[in-house]
Amino acid sequence: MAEIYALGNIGPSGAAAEASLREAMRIVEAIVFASAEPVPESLLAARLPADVSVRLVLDGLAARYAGCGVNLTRVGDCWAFRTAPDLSFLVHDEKHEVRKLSRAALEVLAIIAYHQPVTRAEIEDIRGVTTSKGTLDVLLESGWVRMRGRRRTPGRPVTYGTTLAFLDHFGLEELGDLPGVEELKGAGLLSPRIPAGFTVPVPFADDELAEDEEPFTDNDLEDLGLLAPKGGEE
Amino acid sequence: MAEIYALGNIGPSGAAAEASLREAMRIVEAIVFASAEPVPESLLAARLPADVSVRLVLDGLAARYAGCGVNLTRVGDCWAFRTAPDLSFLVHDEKHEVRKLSRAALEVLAIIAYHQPVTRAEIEDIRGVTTSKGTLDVLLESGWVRMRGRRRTPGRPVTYGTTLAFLDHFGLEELGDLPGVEELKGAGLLSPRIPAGFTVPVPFADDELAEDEEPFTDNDLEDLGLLAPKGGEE
Amino acid sequence: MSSALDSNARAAMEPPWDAPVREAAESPLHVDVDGFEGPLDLLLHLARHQRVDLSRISIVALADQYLAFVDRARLVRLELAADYLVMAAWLAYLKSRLLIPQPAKGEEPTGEEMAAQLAFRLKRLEAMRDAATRLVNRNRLGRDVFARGAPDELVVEKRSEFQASLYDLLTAYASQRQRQSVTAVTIASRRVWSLSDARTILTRMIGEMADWTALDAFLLRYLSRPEDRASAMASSFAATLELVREGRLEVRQDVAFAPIYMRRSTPAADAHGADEPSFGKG
Repeated sequence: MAEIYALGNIGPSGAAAEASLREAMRIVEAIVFASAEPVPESLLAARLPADVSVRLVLDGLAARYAGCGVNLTRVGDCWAFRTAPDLSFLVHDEKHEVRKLSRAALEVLAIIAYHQPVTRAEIEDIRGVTTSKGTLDVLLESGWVRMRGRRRTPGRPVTYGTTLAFLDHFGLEELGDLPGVEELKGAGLLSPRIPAGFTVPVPFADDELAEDEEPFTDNDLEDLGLLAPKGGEE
Repeated sequence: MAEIYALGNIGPSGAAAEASLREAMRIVEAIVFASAEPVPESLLAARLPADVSVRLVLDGLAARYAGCGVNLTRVGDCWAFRTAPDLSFLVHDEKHEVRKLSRAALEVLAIIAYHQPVTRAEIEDIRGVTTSKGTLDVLLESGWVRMRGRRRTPGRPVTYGTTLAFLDHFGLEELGDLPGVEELKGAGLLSPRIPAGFTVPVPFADDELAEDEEPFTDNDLEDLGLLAPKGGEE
Repeated sequence: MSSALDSNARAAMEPPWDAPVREAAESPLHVDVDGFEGPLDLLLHLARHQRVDLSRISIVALADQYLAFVDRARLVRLELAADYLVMAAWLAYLKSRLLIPQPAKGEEPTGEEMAAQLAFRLKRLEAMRDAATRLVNRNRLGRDVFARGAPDELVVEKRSEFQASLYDLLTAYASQRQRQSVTAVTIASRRVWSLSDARTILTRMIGEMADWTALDAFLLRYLSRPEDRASAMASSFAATLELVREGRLEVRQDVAFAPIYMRRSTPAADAHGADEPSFGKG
């Protein structure tokens, strides 16, 4: 911290004053760093010994940070650390919210993970409530859920499953790593008093289609809006 | 910023290299400073020119901040700025109260930290009691503990481990920094089985206490709360 | 030394306390296990009171103290949890192995080995207690050390637009499945020694039964009131068989009505520490 010598005329006789100034700089640095708001100069002064000039300390700190990636800047009579203007491209100006999944979306996602391949009717059967179209749309948009194919039953309902991005995001190596009943109980997530017949399925982990599934046809894809309708030129 | 010269053998001919290093330090400083969460080293490396060693830059920055009110600290393979521990009395964070863990939860956390990857059955074996419902739940919710995977044994029990947030919260660079971990390992106390060299003295067949032992008295048992203090009937 | 002998001899023959039993039934309980987290915790407290290093502890004295404690509890008709009683049975068995010279058959563990195993467990538990204390006293983020109070969002950070943790996911799943599952559950009145109790406790004790152990005789003495013995024996035996079927335990009985020996089964595949490659980082 060679810069400290530049602050004032501190001769060799002022070693104690220098140490006191250095400590004051550390204190101001930590307080301004940890504060969520710019810190009033008066508040900083109150935290320093009476014989230390807060302005001297702030000037010294500002000088030390002058050429750095972060600067100590004055905002009115307050002080804050700010990213150096020429590096502002590294940070967003305004916060861009990361979207949290709704409770319903989390439930549907979990059911798809455990019960895949699963149809929308089956999801609703498990949850006991109707699943809004929007919930599945959000999950598809998140990239964690995909349409796998169609169930070979009347109506040929679409089956849903999870994606690689799902495993990646949730830190799972494979679907088989999802905890079973015993582990859910053990971790306190399931009541130990759950009925004996309660089971949690072992997820169907195969990328291949299940026996009762069939792949989408081009027509299906068009219907689902996944493929632009073929033009008349064909 | 005299310190920058100490980083490598930068002669006068290396003025360009020096400028490049200085700029790299500013970039890393700005990015890590801007984030409240530890920033992955790989993310920093990706922002630097290919010919700049991110580790050299980080070491230089860490050295520059070493005596300051704010320090650059390593958390696993991530980096973060944190206030200097000795200044804790000055900075208060009313918003984020540190959650108090129960004694049992803390013990389970320590077992997970030192024995990971560890299954619930192994935790219970070490503590000699069933892990109460909610203990693991609280630890998972705190974000300090995670499900790691499954043990390749019958039943494929889920294994638990700690997270990056755990290292960050307890100020550990890596798991090897856990207090006393080397001694415990050396003493065989982190293994599930009794180590080969572990013996207890052969007890005396006549049940006599050793020279440096003393028998329990009723007072001892009262101290332990095992016996209510005797009433006046004696 | 003679006083030590006296007190130990006394402990073996009769309760070393002379408080009248009838009064105890009316007065508040004299024995309190509320502060202890199970038998191992209690043993550790007792061991610490021997004021010696755990590896030099007198296991016999420790066992005596524990057994005296359990007897005392039974005297005042305090219902002790089953695992306290199982530990008592185990310690009584261990003591018999330590004090009665055994023919070197090689099949059964020596008393010394069993004592070392117990000392190891106590030492390991104590080590973890100390570790927890040291951990919690470190400079902690948000208490002693602080992060940037006014963070900016990094442009470079590649985040998925949606955020959820595995914990969120599992909580959502477990709670909604629970909601949907039939909730008409009648909770069976808890016996001291139900089948699931038996199973849990035996499972936890398998680690100690590295070699053939005859526990049943001791279980009988400590497990429950005489009228419950048949059911206690039956459920612990049933639990034993269940564990045998799962390959976690072996049982042996030389002739009819002879003691039943059990030990942890040690298949070659039993690889402690052989984890799947862990997923996720940090």
